[in-house]
Amino acid sequence: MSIYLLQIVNGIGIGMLYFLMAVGLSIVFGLLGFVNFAHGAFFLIGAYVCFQAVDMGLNFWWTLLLAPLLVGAFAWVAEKALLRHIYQLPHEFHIIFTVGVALVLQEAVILQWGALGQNVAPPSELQGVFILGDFVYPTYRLFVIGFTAAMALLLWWLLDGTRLGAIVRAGSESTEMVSLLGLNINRVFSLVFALGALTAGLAGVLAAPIRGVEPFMGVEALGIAFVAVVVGGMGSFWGALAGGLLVGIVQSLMSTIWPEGARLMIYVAMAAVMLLRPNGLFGRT
Amino acid sequence: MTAPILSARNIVKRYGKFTAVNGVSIDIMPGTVHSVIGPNGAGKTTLFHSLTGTVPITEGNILLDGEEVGHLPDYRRVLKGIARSFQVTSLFLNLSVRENLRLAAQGRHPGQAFRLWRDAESLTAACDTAEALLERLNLAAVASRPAGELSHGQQRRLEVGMAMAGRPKVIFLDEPTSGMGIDDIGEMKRLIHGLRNECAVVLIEHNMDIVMDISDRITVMQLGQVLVEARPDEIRNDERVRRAYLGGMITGGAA
Amino acid sequence: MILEVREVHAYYGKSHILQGVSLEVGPGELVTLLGRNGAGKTTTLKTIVGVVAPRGGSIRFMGKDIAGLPAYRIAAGGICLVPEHRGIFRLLSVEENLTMAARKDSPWQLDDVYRIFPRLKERRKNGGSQLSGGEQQMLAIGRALMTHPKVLMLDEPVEGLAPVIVEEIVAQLTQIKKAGMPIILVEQNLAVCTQLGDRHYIIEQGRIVHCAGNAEFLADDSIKDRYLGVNVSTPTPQADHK
Amino acid sequence: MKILKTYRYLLLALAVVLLLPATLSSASLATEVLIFALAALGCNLLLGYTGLMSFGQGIFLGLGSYAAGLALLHLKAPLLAALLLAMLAGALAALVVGWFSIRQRGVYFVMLTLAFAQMFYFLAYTLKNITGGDNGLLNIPRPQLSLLGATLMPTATPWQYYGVVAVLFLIAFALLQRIADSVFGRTLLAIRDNEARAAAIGYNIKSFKLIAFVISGAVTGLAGALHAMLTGIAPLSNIEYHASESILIMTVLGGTGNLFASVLGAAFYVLVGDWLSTLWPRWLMLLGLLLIAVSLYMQKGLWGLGMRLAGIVRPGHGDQPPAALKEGGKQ
Amino acid sequence: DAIQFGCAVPMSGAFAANGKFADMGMKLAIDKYGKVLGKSASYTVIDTEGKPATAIRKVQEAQQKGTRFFLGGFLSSEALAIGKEVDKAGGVCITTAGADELTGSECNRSTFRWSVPTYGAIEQTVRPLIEKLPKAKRWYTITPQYVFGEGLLSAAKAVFQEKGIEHVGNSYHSLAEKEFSGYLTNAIAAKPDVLLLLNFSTQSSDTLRQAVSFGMKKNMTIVMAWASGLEQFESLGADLCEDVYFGAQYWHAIDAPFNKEFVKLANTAFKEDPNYSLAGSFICTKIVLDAIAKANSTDPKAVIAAMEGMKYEGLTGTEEIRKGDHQVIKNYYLLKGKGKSKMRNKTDFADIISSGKSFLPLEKTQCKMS
Ligand SMILES: Nc1ncnc2c1ncn2[C@@H]1O[C@H](COP(=O)(O)OP(=O)(O)OP(=O)(O)O)[C@@H](O)[C@H]1O
Ligand SMILES: Nc1ncnc2c1ncn2[C@@H]1O[C@H](COP(=O)(O)OP(=O)(O)OP(=O)(O)O)[C@@H](O)[C@H]1O
Ligand SMILES: [Mg+2]
Ligand SMILES: [Mg+2]
Repeated sequence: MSIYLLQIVNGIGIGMLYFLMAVGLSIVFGLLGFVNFAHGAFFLIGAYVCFQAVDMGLNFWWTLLLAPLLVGAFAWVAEKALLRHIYQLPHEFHIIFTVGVALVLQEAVILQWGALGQNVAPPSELQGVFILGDFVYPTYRLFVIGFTAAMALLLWWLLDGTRLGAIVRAGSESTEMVSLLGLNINRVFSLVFALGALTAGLAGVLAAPIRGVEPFMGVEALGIAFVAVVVGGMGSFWGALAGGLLVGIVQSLMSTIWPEGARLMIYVAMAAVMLLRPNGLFGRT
Repeated sequence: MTAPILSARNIVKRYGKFTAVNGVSIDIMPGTVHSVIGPNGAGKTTLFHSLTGTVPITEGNILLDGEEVGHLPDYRRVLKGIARSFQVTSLFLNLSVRENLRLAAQGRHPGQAFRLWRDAESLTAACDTAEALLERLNLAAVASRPAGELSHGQQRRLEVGMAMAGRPKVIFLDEPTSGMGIDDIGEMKRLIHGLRNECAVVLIEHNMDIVMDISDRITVMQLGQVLVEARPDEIRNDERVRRAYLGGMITGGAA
Repeated sequence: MILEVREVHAYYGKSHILQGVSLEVGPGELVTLLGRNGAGKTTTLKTIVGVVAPRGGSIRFMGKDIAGLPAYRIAAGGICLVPEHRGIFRLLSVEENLTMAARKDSPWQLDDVYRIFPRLKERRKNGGSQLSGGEQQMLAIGRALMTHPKVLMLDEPVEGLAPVIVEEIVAQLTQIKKAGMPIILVEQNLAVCTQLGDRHYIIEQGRIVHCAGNAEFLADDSIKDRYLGVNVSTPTPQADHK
Repeated sequence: MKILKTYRYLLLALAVVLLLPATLSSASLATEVLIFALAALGCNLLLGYTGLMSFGQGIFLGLGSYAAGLALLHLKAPLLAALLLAMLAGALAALVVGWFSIRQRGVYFVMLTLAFAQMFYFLAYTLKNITGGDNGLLNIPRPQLSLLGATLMPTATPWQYYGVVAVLFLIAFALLQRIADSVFGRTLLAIRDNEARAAAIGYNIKSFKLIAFVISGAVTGLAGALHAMLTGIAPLSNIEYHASESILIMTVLGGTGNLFASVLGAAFYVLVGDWLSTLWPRWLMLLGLLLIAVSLYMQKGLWGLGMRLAGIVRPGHGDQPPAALKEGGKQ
Repeated sequence: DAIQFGCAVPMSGAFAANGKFADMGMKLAIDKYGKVLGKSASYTVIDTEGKPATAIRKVQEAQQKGTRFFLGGFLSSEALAIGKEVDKAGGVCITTAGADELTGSECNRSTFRWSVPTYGAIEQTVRPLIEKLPKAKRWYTITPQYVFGEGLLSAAKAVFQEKGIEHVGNSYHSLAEKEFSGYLTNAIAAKPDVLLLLNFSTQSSDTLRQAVSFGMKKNMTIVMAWASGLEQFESLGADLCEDVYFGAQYWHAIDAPFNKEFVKLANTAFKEDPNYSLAGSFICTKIVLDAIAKANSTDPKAVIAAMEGMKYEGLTGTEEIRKGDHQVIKNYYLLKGKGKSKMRNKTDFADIISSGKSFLPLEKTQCKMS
């Protein structure tokens, strides 16, 4: 198999994780009209909960279930207690607020677990590598691709096929009008925010065995997720998928073609997309 | 025969596959009130958008005073002498009523607005226009209040004032009386009628009292096309128009 | 009484807008609320439904005090407001707009709405942002009906509508009223009001200054003159046709 | 009295300039306050007056640093020339970034500027022959402030340099204040409020936004150049995401109602940040809490807080409750 | 009046952990040796936030308040910047950072460096390994693209050439990179015998972790030329480190008299074995304190003169400060990770395979001290 093909497959593997990170951002971002700079912190917490649980001897599979729920519950509470006061404010306060939350969580992680990174071993069933000719790929990463694909289907159904999805979109335009129709928009907001956080937490758990955990992984993941969302189009589920995959594949291919510029090329690719389709690949015009 | 001040030929506007305006031609004569009526969704507002440049036209030509303006963006058409009000009120809600009007008056000379050193108040022409309009629109009492605090009716008046402030050659008013108090409608009607002396007026209105009373010409639109264009008395008696639009005429409010 | 509003006050910031508004709606009754621009009609409706918080006074809906409840609780309880600006969701298709808050127990289901407003059926897949003003109004009313309201409050529902559509909507409102739905109608169009209304309230400067049955109201031109500024004798300028 | 009113913000800025040396023992800290105040002013012109939330101000700061650094290092340029060059670099970059970004609104705009910030960062990182890459541009000299060969102000000691920065800061502040109060500034406010209407009454929105962007870029470039001379290096961190973020935070912290608020915001951010970092290594947590508090309880920023404390209500700025509404409201 | 030290290290930001240990190291040294010339030394921590500009501004501030002696930075960029700034005001700055310029092209009177330059790091890891693994002929490198990485890479290439090793490929990556699977895919495709990692800190940890997940430990040898020592082993865990080679500036098990003393000191003070950041900060502080005593003055000029050529018993045995470039001449170590089962205690992650001193001759360092 040619190296480029290998890199594309690898890029899909990276990209699916980016997608999972981006999709939550995109829902909260596009549908609630809310810019969540704390999204990376949910990823971070997901990863650290996973680390802590595995460290205490809990099975990874249980962690995969529990950690995202925990992060989601945490976000639910945070939304109810704090966030709801700032939805009505202009963007700048969303950003300032969530940057603040991200800082607090990041520093809290350092207080609790220290600034040094830690390792998380993949579950023993998935520790091997998958070999097909020249193609060597960690089994765990294969699992991540499959698992995130299943999650993608689930999310898509939830957002596009259910009434909840419609209500959320409506709420992003006018909360007052939604209330006037007798719907408790606040509960929907909490739910969606928690859902977004949950996907980020899930991404964190999945990433931990690949990346290990360290307190600044959230910021980095957030940066990439932003690019994926902008490329794909805000608020669009398919956009998050396309954006995540595109970023992953560009990054992976570039590490063969022009490694020192791999990062730069992600942004160049984004600029190119923005030029041709200002609202992103799947953005509303 | 005087030449039309504005002459639009075969205007087509498509939104994606949907054709909202389909080959409309219209001539606006100076010093007249020209109304556009038609059922909801007939494409009246879209026609306005096309003529004033709010949206780019898909096909067609627009001659203003003999000059082609069809390809210009909206802000450039203002300089040529086109001004409009919106069907859905669109104001500077955080700025005072006076400032709203001053900005609108200033817009006729936007080059001045690039002066990084001049005080706005030192450009007195725009300020004077604004003051005069405050009186004329009966908004002097609320001149210093942010426009967002006005009632709907007051906002509608200001909306029309914003178009007037540009001292246009042709003014496009999209349902100026919608949401206005019954008492104000007569006032607005007189105002619009009086505007004729300053510029040509193109009016979209559902209030048939106004339309029938003050229009010189009426264009009836349906399904994106012109159904008829004629004098009010002819329109009133046109069977097609009755069927498509007027019906029993319970609209009309008070008088 | 279905709805009883007693001496309600409301404020925007410090400004005292409603200064003791009282009105009531009985079963199956259509009352109108008339008044000049800025008199407080919209504010009254918003206060009833809880968008503006009432201060002082009481609002009783089917025997329960609802003053101070959040808007969604009041709306879910059956008071449905179709606001001045219609509140169409631009990001949702026509059909999504209709169904998003629909109740299965509502007497008006999707098919009923499409029957009343065939135009909506034609544009069912369109985004809310692509509708004309009239289409939006139809959609707003249709959507309200699908939420199974027990009292319908309409804020200037025929504003900006073509006469034929107005006729249609009036006819439809008559139907709705006949079905026993209590309605509060805010409207500038007197013809519409007198055609539909059982009783009329006139509000001025945040106070109800007059209340009359339909017949009495129709008969008394001086009331209209005094509170609504409808001067029947004012001459209107005639267009000089060349 | 009238003069006092016209120049009240300039006088306040002057007060800050005089107060800093009186209260701080470190000239570097005082200088940094003024430099970041300049950057925040540039950001405020966009956010407060044009409604554009730029997450890319670090681009102009960084480019200003590099431009001045390169001019001073390789061309042995005099101070003023280096500053002008930096402003030009900032303005040009703003023209490019602005031209692309203002085609978008709201969140998209924010994201675009953020992406540009990343792109410029990696560009600077990749072009290490010019920028020094991760090490940054080292050994940047700090010439005296001279014009036509005559020395106007020395810059050798930290306080002398503070003097130069203070003078430049006051000039820039006065100019920006003038611009904000001018017809141009008033038009920006209108565009911020309602773009569709502004276009419909004859304003070319894009040009106004672009000009605001260019002015902002130039001012921020100036700040970058002064910063490079303060520290003697043009580091990669000036063009980083964090620089953009800090500038934005300062601006919002100060408040976007008027320009002077940004000076407060910058002073607060720099001084409190400096102080907190000596208290507790996890001081970023305190900063985070502060940001949360600001967005929850202090949306008018420090300026608004000050106003509320002073009980002063300024007319015509919409931050007072609509009193007297009843009398004016009815006709 | 006290002798003021400034500990300018990142306390917040991505390298906060190193800052914390540096703080501890300086505290230990000052507590133990802080009484000189009848005065007592004290220190303040200066949080550089990992940003050179912030570092400079805060160092300026400290200098304006009278501090003359600095432990300068952990990252190359901030160390360089601090060194320059201290030199301007005529103080003393000693650092453990990686940038060769510190004692090379950007060297100056005030700046001293304890850590071995990239040349020595490669000489003491790549060269002994080539001898140990005669069958390993194909090497692949992964390099961060900045001066430090280039330094390691060019030193490695020189050794490869000399020893007839085939350099089958190199992947550059940026300093912001966290995802190395793409580069590892490249490396696997090149079928090397040895994978040489030339990045450091979290990046090298990430690379190693991902390389292991790609099964690379099974069919090639992995070498990390510039490991950060104990803290890196702790964050990676023994399983990942097993059979991997690491180059290190310091290891707590070094068999040198003063190191034993120091480890004991650290054990009593912190109940843990010292890592590189702690040790580096400790010994740097001690060097300056010793020099002050030797110079019998707190005048930086005199202290610098005393430091130049100073020979002392250090953590790696006898160390000497080379006068010409202010480089400390000391050992660099090659470690080999061992499995969990073989560890005798919780910090016994690796055995020292070899050690030695390799430094470019003065003429080749490009250092021109004014
Ligand atoms: N942005 C758009 N995209 C797609 N279709 C649109 C868009 N704007 C308007 N339309 C469609 O174009 C048609 C004409 O709309 P327009 O607003 O011009 O009608 P109108 O005659 O002004 O009606 P009304 O009297 O109700 O205001 C409508 O069917 C509307 O749905
Ligand atoms: N959001 C607001 N903030 C402050 N004042 C407001 C606000 N909305 C309305 N008002 C004021 O409250 C008063 C009553 O407004 P309201 O909208 O209830 O009038 P209305 O009777 O519905 O008028 P219209 O016929 O014009 O719709 C007006 O004087 C208006 O200026
Ligand atoms: Mg219309
Ligand atoms: Mg109203």
